[in-house]
Amino acid sequence: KNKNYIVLQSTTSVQNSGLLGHLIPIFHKKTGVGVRVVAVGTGQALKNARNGDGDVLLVHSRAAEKRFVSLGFGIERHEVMYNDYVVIGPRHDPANIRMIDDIAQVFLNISSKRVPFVSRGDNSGTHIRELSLWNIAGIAPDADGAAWYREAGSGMGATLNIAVGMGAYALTDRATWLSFQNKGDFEVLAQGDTRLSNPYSVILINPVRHPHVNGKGGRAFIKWLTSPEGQGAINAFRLNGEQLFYSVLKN
Amino acid sequence: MIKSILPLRAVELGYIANARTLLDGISLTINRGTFTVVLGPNGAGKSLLLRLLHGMLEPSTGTISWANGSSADRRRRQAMVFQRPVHLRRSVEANIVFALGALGIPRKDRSGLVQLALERAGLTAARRVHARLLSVGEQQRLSVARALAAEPDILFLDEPTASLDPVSVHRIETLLIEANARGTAIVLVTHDVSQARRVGQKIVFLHDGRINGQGPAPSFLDNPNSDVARAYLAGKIIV
Amino acid sequence: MIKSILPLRAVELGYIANARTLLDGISLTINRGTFTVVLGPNGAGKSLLLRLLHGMLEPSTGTISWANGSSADRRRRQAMVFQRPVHLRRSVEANIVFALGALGIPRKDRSGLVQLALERAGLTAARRVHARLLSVGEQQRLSVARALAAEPDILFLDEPTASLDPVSVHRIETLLIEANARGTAIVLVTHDVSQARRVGQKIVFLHDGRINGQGPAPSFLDNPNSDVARAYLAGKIIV
Amino acid sequence: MVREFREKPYMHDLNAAILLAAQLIYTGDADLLEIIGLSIGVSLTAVLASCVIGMLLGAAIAVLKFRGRGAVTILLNSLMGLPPVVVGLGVYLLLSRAGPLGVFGLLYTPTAMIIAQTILVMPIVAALTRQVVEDFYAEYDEQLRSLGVRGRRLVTTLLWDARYSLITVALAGFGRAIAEVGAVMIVGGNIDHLTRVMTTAIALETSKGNLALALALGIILVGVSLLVNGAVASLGRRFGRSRYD
Amino acid sequence: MVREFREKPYMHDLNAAILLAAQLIYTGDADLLEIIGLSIGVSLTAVLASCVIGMLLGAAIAVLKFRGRGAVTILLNSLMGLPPVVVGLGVYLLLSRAGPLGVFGLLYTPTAMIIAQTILVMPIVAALTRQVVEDFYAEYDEQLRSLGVRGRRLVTTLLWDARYSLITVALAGFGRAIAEVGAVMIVGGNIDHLTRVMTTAIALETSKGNLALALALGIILVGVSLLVNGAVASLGRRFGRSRYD
Ligand SMILES: Nc1ncnc2c1ncn2[C@@H]1O[C@H](COP(=O)(O)OP(=O)(O)OP(=O)(O)O)[C@@H](O)[C@H]1O
Ligand SMILES: Nc1ncnc2c1ncn2[C@@H]1O[C@H](COP(=O)(O)OP(=O)(O)OP(=O)(O)O)[C@@H](O)[C@H]1O
Ligand SMILES: [Mg+2]
Ligand SMILES: [Mg+2]
Repeated sequence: KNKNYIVLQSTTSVQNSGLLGHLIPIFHKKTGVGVRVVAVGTGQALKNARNGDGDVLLVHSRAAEKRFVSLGFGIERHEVMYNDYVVIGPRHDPANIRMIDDIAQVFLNISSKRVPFVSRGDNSGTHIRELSLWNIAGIAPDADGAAWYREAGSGMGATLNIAVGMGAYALTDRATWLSFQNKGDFEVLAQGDTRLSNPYSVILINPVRHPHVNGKGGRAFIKWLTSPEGQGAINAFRLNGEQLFYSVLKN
Repeated sequence: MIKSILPLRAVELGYIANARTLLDGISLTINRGTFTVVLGPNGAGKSLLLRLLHGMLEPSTGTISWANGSSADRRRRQAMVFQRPVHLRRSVEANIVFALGALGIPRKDRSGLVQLALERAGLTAARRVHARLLSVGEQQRLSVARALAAEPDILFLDEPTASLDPVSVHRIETLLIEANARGTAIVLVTHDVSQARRVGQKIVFLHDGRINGQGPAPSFLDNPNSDVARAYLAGKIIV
Repeated sequence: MIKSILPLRAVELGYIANARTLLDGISLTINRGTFTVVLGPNGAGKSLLLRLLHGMLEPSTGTISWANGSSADRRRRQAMVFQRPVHLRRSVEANIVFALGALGIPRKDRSGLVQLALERAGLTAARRVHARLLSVGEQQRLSVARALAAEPDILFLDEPTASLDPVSVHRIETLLIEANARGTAIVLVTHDVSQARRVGQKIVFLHDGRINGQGPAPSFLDNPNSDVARAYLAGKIIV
Repeated sequence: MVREFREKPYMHDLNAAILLAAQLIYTGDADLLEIIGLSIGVSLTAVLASCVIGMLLGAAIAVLKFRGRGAVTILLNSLMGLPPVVVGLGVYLLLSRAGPLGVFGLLYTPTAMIIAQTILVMPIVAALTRQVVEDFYAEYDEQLRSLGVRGRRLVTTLLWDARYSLITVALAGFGRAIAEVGAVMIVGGNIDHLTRVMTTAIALETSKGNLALALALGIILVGVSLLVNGAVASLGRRFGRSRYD
Repeated sequence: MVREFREKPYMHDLNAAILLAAQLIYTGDADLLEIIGLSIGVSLTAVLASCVIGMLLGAAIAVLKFRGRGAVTILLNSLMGLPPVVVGLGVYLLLSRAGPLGVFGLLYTPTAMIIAQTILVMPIVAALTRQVVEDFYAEYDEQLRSLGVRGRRLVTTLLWDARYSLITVALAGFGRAIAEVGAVMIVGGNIDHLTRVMTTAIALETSKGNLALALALGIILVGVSLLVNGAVASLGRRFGRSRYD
């Protein structure tokens, strides 16, 4: 079958930040292969991919990705880029976390002051990372059914809307935050800890398992994305003058 | 108590619908305490005329004017029995109570009037029956009793005895004559010429949307002043 | 052409609704070509009886049986004119066409039958008028013409001339007598005793849900074999 | 509830969902019961409010003659197509701290969800009521005008006589309310133990890729609708409806 | 469309949204037009399919006497509360490559969206049609039975006579289809230039925090509904409806 396009199951941050809107036309111009983006949560993307609904995955949840590949659903997993997580909150910073470099200390401050914190609570890559950060800080935030810790059960954007609406702290990837419009008086208050790194990978959905998968187009996409040209394009993407994603290729 | 809203004066009424002239050049005066019978073949426009006079429809041409009363008074002091009775989906009794309430009768006076209306309609035993379960004739009697209940200045009736048994016909006629004697003006549409003779003071003969002869009851019926009316009364009109 | 579905035999019919016995112990036979008139005061159960015979309602007790025909034949070979005519929201003509179609009349035969029905109803000029815009009397004539159109074996009529002018009454009576002469059995409910006298062969007098006297037309009317019927015919029944 | 089923082995078909639904009901999961309770509570309250406002409004439009009646009818019919997300956003802007009603602190509370659903459902109830009452009014029109019945009395009389038909209208409103997710998600926030209802829970499980669990919750939600509808039907039968009604 | 308005300064109130809506319409943004076109196309097709199936079904239930009629009515009324996300999931499972209809490759196409919306809207049309037709049938019942009108002819006759009232039913269905996002999001995937419709675009902008743009799109969507409703109303008036209808 000669489809001249691929369906990309991607996480929302790369779509909402505009990165894919930047990359896809370049790729399309070069190869003639179209890219149809289905942007959903990482969990749903992996599920859809397992069912064979798509050709390529672009997600950020290392453990889940590895499991996906080891079960034979995907092949050719490549880490292509990374950005980082940040903690955002109201400007007046009731938990006093501004400029603290140690993320464990940040989370400790928030919990000890019992300042509202909104968790995505949706088992997404970001949620899993947040839980591991609480763990590092030695805190079980939802243990006492505390009212300051709220599970929003929503995507990143919706969770940010809620955090802004409630005047609460939240953990988010930087790309989504920078492209997010409803910031109110919120800003990035904590960042920079190495434990906040957020790597993204591409995976080709296994054409052996799902014969209809456009392996040719998918491979072309992966190849281009990991090539110096694709990596350069990732680095070149700017939003309001800021770089959101960093290539894995050291240049 | 305000003065009677009568006389009612209709001048050169016309009604046009779907490009058909259904009524044309109808002039008519209804005075207090009169009894007018409207005769005419099916489709002559009798029901339309009653609707216009009662204010259910706006005439296309001509005017209708009442002597006294605010528009609310006029509404309250007239009543009409439609050719096809319509009752609310409630009991017989509740229908009468509702009508009295709508006419602004004080709550304390209602129960007496309800009793009276039920007796007049011969429906005292059926007071708790759902109005829509009544037989057609019973529904018609309920309509008449409901209309009479508030003692209006003028009462329009569109073939009120069409589906009634002879005894009921007689009772309704008696009720109408009594009400008339108490001062209620009555405008009655009927196909029953002998009924017209029994109750009517004045006959208006309608044909093809026009008044085609009128006059005092016995003399007009014996000797109509129009050819069409004469043919109709002789049972010979071509419909 | 199959044999007539008649005679129709009703045995000990009873009808109970809302714990009220509305019909009780009614036995009746309708033979080919007969003309039965049902008389009785308002609320006696005349319309209910017609509904039971026509198969619109299931009797609570007793049985109704036809001599011949499948159930489809029986439906097609009888017709009823209801006390309140119901027409589809279409033109007069379309209503008749629809009825003929429903009765399974072949397409080629329809237009002739439609012409005839329109003429009988005196509605040829009004053929394109929306049926619901007709006057009540015109609607009633349309119902009768529609019911006659397919020349049924038996025709039930529930006060078909109640709202008709005298000429129309005469025409409908003539049509019924003609149809009867061609073999259609007729069961007619009416409040018009002189009509019963003009057209009826057999009178059935209904009172309070029971047959309270019956007999051949002229003799029963002159000398009814029940007290209630005698009082009714003398205009004295208490409703 | 969430955690319990997260580790289930991979399953994605309808059978699995049905099994899961049965299992959830059987174990009588407390979280689930809480969520169901909130769903019903919020939606029933919103439908009640919608019926009070919408039926009066719809009936009024059906019977009152006023200039622009046609335009109002078209508007009302169009508002049946109000997107939940848009209603959610509008209410969010009103209730957010920066908004005019921010001082009441209603955002992310069940009250906010009720407000949003009422705005969503009211036009549906009103538009359908207008049609039903108009159909009834065609029969009553002249008789009621002849009796001088006008204004409020006219509206309430017709609503009462059309009550059996209006049950279906109310149920349509309930269906809309109980099934929508866009509005309650935005103004409620899908906060666990506070504003999480069935539909937002379903959306959450879907985004996690727990399709079977999401479907199971969906099946339970339809079951809840069935119960509510069955209750309404049996109440309706209780107060008897003859064929003449 | 997205890029153009991203750079706007922060604004979140209704005024900004209205301004933005006006601006979008004025500039006649090609992307926006494409999205609007797809929204209308998908929803109208789904409503058409729903009406054909739903009205026949609803009328049949209204007039046919069969065992379990009450239960079917309750079921139908309940299905008015089918959550879009659940319908989306169900259709997804059917159309997914792993599902029974996977071979047709319909997932993430407008066809899939039409299928999902039809499943969602059909019960609404059927349930409301049942009520409307039942109310009409009360009047016609004996006359039509007397004429021997049964089965298919009975159903179509009543549908035709109730046609003006059924317009509102169809519009309720349209409102449901054009406004829903859960089902089309899952089976359409909100793919730019392929399956992005108004509601999924609104959801996307909301998740980006572009509340003003989301609201602006919402306003435009309501405007589109108004146009469709206005067109239907003027068609209805064209083919005249007298007070006796
Ligand atoms: N809106 C309308 N458009 C067209 N024709 C109409 C309309 N309303 C009534 N008609 C026609 O006007 C004529 C008169 O109707 P009306 O009901 O007044 O007759 P009527 O004298 O009361 O007859 P009947 O004795 O049968 O009751 C009828 O032929 C009817 O078809
Ligand atoms: N479903 C029902 N429940 C209770 N009472 C009923 C029901 N149907 C009819 N009735 C009653 O049965 C009686 C007979 O009704 P029917 O319509 O047969 O009378 P009728 O003889 O045709 O009278 P009319 O001459 O007025 O037409 C009436 O008193 C009516 O109220
Ligand atoms: Mg008349
Ligand atoms: Mg009768």
